[in-house]
Amino acid sequence: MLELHDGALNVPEILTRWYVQESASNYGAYIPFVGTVRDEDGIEGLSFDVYEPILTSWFDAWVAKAAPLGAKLKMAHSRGDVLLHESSYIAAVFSPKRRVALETIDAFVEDFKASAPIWKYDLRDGQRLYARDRSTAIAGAGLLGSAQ
Amino acid sequence: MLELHDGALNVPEILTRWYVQESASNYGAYIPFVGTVRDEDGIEGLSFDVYEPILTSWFDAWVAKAAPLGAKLKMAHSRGDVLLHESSYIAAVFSPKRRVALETIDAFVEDFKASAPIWKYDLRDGQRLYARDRSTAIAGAGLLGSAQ
Amino acid sequence: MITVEFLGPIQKPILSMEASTLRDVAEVLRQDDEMAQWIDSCAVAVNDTLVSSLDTVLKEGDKVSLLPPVCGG
Amino acid sequence: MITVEFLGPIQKPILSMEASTLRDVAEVLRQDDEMAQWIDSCAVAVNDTLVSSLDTVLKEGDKVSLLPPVCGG
Repeated sequence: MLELHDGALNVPEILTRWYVQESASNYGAYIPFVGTVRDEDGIEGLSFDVYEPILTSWFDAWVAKAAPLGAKLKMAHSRGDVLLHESSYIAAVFSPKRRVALETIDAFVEDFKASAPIWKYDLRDGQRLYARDRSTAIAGAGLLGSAQ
Repeated sequence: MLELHDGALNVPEILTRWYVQESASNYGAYIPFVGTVRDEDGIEGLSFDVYEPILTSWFDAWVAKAAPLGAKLKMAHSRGDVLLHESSYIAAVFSPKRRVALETIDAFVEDFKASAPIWKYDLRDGQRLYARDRSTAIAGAGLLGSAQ
Repeated sequence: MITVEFLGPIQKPILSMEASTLRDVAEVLRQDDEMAQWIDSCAVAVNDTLVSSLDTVLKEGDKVSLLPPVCGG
Repeated sequence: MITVEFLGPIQKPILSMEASTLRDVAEVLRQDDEMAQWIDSCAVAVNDTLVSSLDTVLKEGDKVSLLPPVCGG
């Protein structure tokens, strides 16, 4: 399940809803990762653009990769503005066993940071400034500039 | 913070309370690990004995180890009976950065399984049977049997 | 005709052009001064699937998307 | 006198004995048939701190605890 929300995530509602949804699924481990906007470098908050078609196919590929391990993935992300100390991201894994859960949440979150088509902006003085220096080129980027 | 509860944990309450407690602490990542009793091998549930003095010193040592990384740890565990699909264990890490959070939750949960003075019993036919085959001798065990 | 769209922070309206492979798109965009700061760091999707070859064949109505460096979370 | 307590699944009441080091405790427990199944898998704490040497010195009132294999979670 992939959810996009306008503005900050309601973390207690989402963590609880997912826990209850899987309460009879016989998973032994549930690990959510919650990402929260830090007060740093004088920003007022962050803002996000999400490109949903590719995010969905990226997420679906992860669901397919986790299934043979017996693991289930869920994810929620914000669109638009998220202020300081509000949360913009939850990724979660459910699995029968803890090793699979611990390894999957790590790999899933890291690949999310490297690959998910979401762009982050700093909010400063009412402006929305692309956080280029903290952004990562997607694997294979530069194709159009290369002299093949 | 280390909490011991009689019977199953109220997971939504605990996950929410911890999230709210740290909502102004400027952590960027919150990762709880929730352990739930699986329906397997015909058990009716699990039951736990906890030896609190050594559990507390084990936990305090982890808090001290996490502090220089900027990470904060919390843990809740059940005493007594926990039925199928109920949860008995939550470990959580808060940290400014995701790598520290992901690595710390993994190491914390694994060391918990290997070292925390908690004993697990299967509930079957109203009996409480020590789960010896799933238990791990604490590092250094066997001292009294060794011929030093 | 195919369309080229620019995602996230790239402030550029959708382009329409004739192109039979992604190489044709690359040739146009390399001439575009606005794209100079982006072209080496963008990933490319055709109809919402990431692609890795300039020889990718394009047909009438295809959508090419340029994805600049990402930072979700 | 020191006391020896058995934690978790070891169904054995607290013992009291004279002992000047953990080696003295080991000698007593090795004679105890009830302990045969446990002694090689138990960790040992003195006053709630895990110890790793039989030469650990014990003094009047010390508490020795035996911790069988654990499984929290």
